[in-house]
Amino acid sequence: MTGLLRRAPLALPLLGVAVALALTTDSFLTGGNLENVLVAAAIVAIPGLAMTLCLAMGEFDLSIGSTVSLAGVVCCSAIIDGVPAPLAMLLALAAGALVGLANGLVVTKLGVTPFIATLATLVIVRGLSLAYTDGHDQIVSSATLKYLVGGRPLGVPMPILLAVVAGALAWWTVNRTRFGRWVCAVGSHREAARVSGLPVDRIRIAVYVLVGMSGGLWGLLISSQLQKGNGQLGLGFELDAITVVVLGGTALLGGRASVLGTVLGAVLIETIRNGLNLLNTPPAYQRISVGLLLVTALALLALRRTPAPAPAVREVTA
Amino acid sequence: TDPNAPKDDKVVVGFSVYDMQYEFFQKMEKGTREAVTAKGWEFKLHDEKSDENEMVTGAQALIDSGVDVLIISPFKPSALGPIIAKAKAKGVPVIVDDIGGGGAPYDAIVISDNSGGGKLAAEYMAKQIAANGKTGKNVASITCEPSAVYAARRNAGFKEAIEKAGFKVVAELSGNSKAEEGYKVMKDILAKNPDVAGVFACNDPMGVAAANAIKDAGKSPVKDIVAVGFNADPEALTAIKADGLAATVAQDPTAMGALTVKLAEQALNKTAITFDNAAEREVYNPVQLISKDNVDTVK
Amino acid sequence: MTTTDTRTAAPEPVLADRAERPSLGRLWDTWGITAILLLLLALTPLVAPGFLQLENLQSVLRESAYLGIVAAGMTFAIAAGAFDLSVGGQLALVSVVTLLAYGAGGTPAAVGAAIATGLACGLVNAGLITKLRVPPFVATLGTLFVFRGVAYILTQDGPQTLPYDQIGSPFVKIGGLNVAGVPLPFVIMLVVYAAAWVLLRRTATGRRVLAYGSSPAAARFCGISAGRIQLFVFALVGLSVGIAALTYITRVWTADGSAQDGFELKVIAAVVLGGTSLKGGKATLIGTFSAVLLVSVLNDVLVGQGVPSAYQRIVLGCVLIVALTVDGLRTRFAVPGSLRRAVAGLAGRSTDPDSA
Amino acid sequence: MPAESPVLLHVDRLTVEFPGVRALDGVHFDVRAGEVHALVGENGAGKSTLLKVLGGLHRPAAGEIRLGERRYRPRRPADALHAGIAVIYQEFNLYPDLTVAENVFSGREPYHRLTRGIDYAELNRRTAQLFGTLGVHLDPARTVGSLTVSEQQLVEIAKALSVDGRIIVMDEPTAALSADEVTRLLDVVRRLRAEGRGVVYVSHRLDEVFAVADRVTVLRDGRHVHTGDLAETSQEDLVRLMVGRDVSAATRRTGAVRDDVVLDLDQVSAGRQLREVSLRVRAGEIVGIGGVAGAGQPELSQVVFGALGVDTGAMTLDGRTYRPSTPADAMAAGVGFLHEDRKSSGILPDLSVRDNLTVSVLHRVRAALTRLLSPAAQTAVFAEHRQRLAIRATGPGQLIGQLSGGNQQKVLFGRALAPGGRLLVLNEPTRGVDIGAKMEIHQLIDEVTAAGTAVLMISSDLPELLGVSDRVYVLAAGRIVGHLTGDDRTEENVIACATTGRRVFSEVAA
Ligand SMILES: Nc1ncnc2c1ncn2[C@@H]1O[C@H](COP(=O)(O)OP(=O)(O)OP(=O)(O)O)[C@@H](O)[C@H]1O
Ligand SMILES: Nc1ncnc2c1ncn2[C@@H]1O[C@H](COP(=O)(O)OP(=O)(O)OP(=O)(O)O)[C@@H](O)[C@H]1O
Ligand SMILES: O[C@@H]1[C@@H](O)[C@H](O)OC[C@H]1O
Ligand SMILES: [Mg+2]
Ligand SMILES: [Mg+2]
Repeated sequence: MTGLLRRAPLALPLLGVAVALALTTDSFLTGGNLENVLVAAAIVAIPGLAMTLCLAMGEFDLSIGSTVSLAGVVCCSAIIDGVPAPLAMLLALAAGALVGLANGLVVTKLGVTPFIATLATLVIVRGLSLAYTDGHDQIVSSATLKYLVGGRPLGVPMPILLAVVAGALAWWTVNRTRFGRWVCAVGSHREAARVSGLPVDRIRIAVYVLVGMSGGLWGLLISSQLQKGNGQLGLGFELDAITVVVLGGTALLGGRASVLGTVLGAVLIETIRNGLNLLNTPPAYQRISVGLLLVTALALLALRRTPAPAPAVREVTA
Repeated sequence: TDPNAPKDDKVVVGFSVYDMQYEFFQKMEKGTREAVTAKGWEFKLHDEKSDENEMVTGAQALIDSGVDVLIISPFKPSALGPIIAKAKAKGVPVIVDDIGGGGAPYDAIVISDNSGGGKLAAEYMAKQIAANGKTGKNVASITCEPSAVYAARRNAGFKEAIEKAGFKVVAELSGNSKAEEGYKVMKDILAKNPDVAGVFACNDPMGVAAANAIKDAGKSPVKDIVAVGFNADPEALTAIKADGLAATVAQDPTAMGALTVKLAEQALNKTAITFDNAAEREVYNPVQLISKDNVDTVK
Repeated sequence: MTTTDTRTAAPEPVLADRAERPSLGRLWDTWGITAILLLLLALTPLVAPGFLQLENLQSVLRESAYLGIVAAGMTFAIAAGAFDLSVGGQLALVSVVTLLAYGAGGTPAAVGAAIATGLACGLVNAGLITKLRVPPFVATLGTLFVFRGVAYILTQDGPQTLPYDQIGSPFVKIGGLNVAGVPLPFVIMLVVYAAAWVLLRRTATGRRVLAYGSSPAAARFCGISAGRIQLFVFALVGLSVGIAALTYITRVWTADGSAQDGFELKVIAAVVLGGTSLKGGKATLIGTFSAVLLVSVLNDVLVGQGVPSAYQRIVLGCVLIVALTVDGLRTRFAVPGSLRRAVAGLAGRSTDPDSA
Repeated sequence: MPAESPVLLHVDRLTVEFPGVRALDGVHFDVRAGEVHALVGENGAGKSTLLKVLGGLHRPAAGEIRLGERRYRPRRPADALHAGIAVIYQEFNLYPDLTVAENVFSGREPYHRLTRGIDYAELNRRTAQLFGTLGVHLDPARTVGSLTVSEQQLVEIAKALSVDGRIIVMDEPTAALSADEVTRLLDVVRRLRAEGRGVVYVSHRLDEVFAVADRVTVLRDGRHVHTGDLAETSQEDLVRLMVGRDVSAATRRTGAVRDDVVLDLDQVSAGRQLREVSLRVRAGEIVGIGGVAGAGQPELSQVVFGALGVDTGAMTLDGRTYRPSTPADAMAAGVGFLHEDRKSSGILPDLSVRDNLTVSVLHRVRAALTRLLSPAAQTAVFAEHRQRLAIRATGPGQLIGQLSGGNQQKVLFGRALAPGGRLLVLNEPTRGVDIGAKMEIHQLIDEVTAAGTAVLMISSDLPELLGVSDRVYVLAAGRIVGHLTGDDRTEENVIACATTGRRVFSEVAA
């Protein structure tokens, strides 16, 4: 238990919130509601896991919200145009990967700082979705697409299954593969990684492609729920994805990645949101509660952290 | 008219639109533009892009560019003040389209009867619940972002009428006008109140999303939980036809656009306008309840 | 076997001052975006004849001010290696409180409330960062929600609005007046930039901010206190939001919790586009200033030419990338000789010894 | 070294240019199998630049490199690794957030045959084995960010050895090492030579060069001035070739020490690193602190500078209670400080030389009336320091990051002098500094003591420690285990105290 708490300090606030909700509401602990929370958490955890790699690399991708919209538009308009649904879904993932590739190339080959590069693609990609649809909903009715959120293989809702697989893969990648270690190496000290002969550009591009694809999957999940795609979906999602990662404790300066933290961060955020709704909290108070809980949880984490000795070498990349 | 006549003679209408990303406003723009060009007048468009700063800057720029009359569908009605102040200084009449007037001295406002629309939704919901043979007395409401005054009116109209019909609004939560949030909020409502008999959403993206959540929970948004939206967006009409939504309240943005042009002409000619609500200088555009019974009559 | 070179040159006179010629790269750091702005301004009249009309120019300058003023404050935060994600929430909250104060006590109360609320927001951030040791990114992400939340609570019954009958009030003049043809908000912005420039370049505090941003560890041993720097920059951002809110609210007359959604990204983008490094230690206020105007002018031209908003986005995004590509390529080719080689390669010549 | 053994590396007419600087100008140089070839020269002579070209970090403007018979044109660091060239750079290239083992084998992590994941057991085993050959114990699983500078240097060395290259290039590898670590490193270098590899060895410590190298090449101002067998070269010749004039060795003139005690530590303890330390420094006196790495030297200096809190015990400065809680307090009391880690805790890389010099005394370069900084006053400070310290910079506005390591050190020395009053705390004042500059810094230390300043100097360079200090304290495990004055100040005594636990306390005369 103490080991878990050390590696996943977020477990404590999560437990606190859950106990509080169990005591103050009679519906929080029902099976249906817990499934709600976990499905919602799974949906944001999936892109959160890719974003974890990006933050561990010391960079971040602001364009993911627009990718959500683009993926939905690509998938749904393809289905409308008669493309078989599975293929349409692959096309959406490819579109996400393409956005990631564009980000990666602009960041590495043109040397544009990631903040601006991905902010620019945020604007451009949403512009593309809007221009392509001319602001119209792309409405579908696809059982295949629906299976992504509605399917229950082995009795487990698909999003949860996907998130578990993604989480396991992410954990393995970060802790047991060269690629994962190299991502952390680049985040810890990019110049050192270059001097050590790591293929820094390719690592960075790969991470952006992963984030792009996860954005594509996120878009598919949203479009699966709503059975439509349009240029307005996914607005502001970039902050949601980054928030769960940061809440999970992956250092913003890069170099370290907490996969478990990200998953718990997603569960915590969604538990809070669900709880506020169960308590019928007026919208004005919802925001302030989320903000206060965020700050409190992180202040607690920061206070618990013993100050690390000043690293002898540290490069902040942004 | 003489094509060689000096340009000055031609009436120029400036139209500032809320956001051309939305079909609702695309239709409103179409109705306005067509009515303007039909009169042989010139049409100038500005897109506020859902931003109050852009709204003020752009509308003032239209006035600066010498329009004879300004029609505006304001992103933030409460930011109309500085625009109307400038218009007054230059003697340009202002007709507001939809959303709200924010208390500024515009010449007239064309507005859907939002409160009446909420009432229509409530009456339909009560009737349909009974027709479904349900006895539950609990309903829910999903609201737009807290700052949307027009949407608050819809909710207030709905609430008053549904309570009068003997129901109780057990959950009133915001989906911030967004489909994604409307879906999640509906899931939370279902978890807490599995027995709700109906749900009203302040716009169609949230309404259809809530209906999807109901379907994903294995229930019908027509027979089990009566889901009603607002707007008659194409997605709502499609859903109604497929039993994926019970009803919506239709506004007619194209007609509203045409109506604003008519009022603009009256204002230019200084002829008196007949108001539905003289105190607020409101001219109502009727709303209509659309369900499976009449969905085919909507174009 | 010993070889000693005979062609050893006379030892370089160590103390002679080699002519200090600022390198092209460093000139670009400070002036690059200004050059792009001037280029745009030179081309604009060709594509958009209406642009040069006095009223249009006034409008561009007037509407740039609030973003520009906050960007000046943000330049300090970024120079110190941090950034403030909460400015959108701050702007909403300050604007709401300012309107409430105006209702209660008129212009002086409103001006006082704006400054005080802005500073208070900055101090809340500073407190979280220095006292509770929450990293700035996280702390300001949290307060972004909190400030907007408080603004929402204060506007639950509808947005705070300046009543129309206040049209003659001196308060409204802040946003509406022209001073010798120049909009007052822009005059305020100019004054803010002048003061910010002096603060950054000519005061001990400004130098310490840059020192801290360049290397927090080394700055510590120069007697610079991290807490004081963070307190200073976050308070300064708050103050800048306070001033900016005055020019903002007197132009749009209304505010609620949703005011200027996404403001933080626009502000940070302007600062970075201007040439201030997110790594800290390097800052250019001239760059920030030009970047703010660049984005405004571009927006004005696109809007004025009736470009649909979807395409406006695409153009704006591409311009962001292109503007920073020049800078990015410069850093990329900072490897000695590589830029020359690249240029020579383009010209079909070769100075590469390897390919000889 | 067999003269007929094959040439592994041949550098010809190599020229490298930076904006405004020609760092290398037609340099030639070669390395044979089974040879240790030393590369020496003053700060800024171009040594590191040459090595960076070999490592694929810089591309030359002209010239040619051959490996054996093959042309060698590295475009990126990976090319150097593939060609069998391993480089230890002067500046560390480590990932602070990763473990020692992950750093050492970065890019070459072993995979487990069954799980297809990184085999951490194997990784750590190989790393421990490498450290074994270096004769040090370092936990492979420790995070590099938590290591001391000397431990980080050892990681860099292990990293280069792990490559198993034919040519090993070392840029000032001993600058941060303690005496016994240096001894072990030199043994490793000899072993590499015996294995038939070529070693390029850069150092400012000529005793090491003479101890380990076969041939030497001297660079001056980016040009080649000499290549020859070390057996045929005397130390004086070498120094003359490097600096172009004669330089005398470090000796402390005596007589400047006054009676008044400036700094007095009484039973000071701080954390686990410093225990019941008592010492005194008088006006005009240079007190040296010796010991193996990790004995508490940086902690002692930081306690005096207010960067580390005192748990128990008391300090006085000029007889008054002295409890600085921040470096600013210490500076206000007239205490100057030089950090041992130039790169991460010394320079402000984005700031100019002028700003780096004045940043801790900004109140002195302000106009009296407006309190605004005066660029003229700052430039005057720069001019004065450049004159005094012979700093090679193109001008006051040059970024400090662009100076050679030694010149950066001189700027930081100048900064430490700035508070300019009572006490100067110097950590490794001449680390990475060339012999000429070293003498100049020693002279400067002398000069400031003549004016009555007290100096507390920490140095792992024994000749410096003994040659410059009036008295020497030796630290071991946070305690003072030796106090050497007069003729007791010998290398043997220092090493004995520091490593064997023998305690030597001289009779204090005054
Ligand atoms: N960020 C900081 N870190 C450390 N010391 C500081 C910092 N800011 C100010 N000081 C020190 O605090 C003392 C008094 O503050 P004061 O306001 O007079 O600063 P200052 O040096 O005059 O700089 P400025 O006039 O630019 O604010 C001075 O000794 C100054 O060096
Ligand atoms: N990236 C760079 N940009 C500009 N000038 C540089 C750069 N790197 C090195 N120089 C300059 O090139 C010259 C040679 O520097 P180099 O680091 O090779 O010297 P060095 O012989 O290694 O000195 P030291 O003994 O101090 O380490 C110096 O004048 C230095 O200022
Ligand atoms: O009903 C309309 C709403 O759906 C749209 O989004 O904003 C304007 C409203 O009138
Ligand atoms: Mg001061
Ligand atoms: Mg060097």
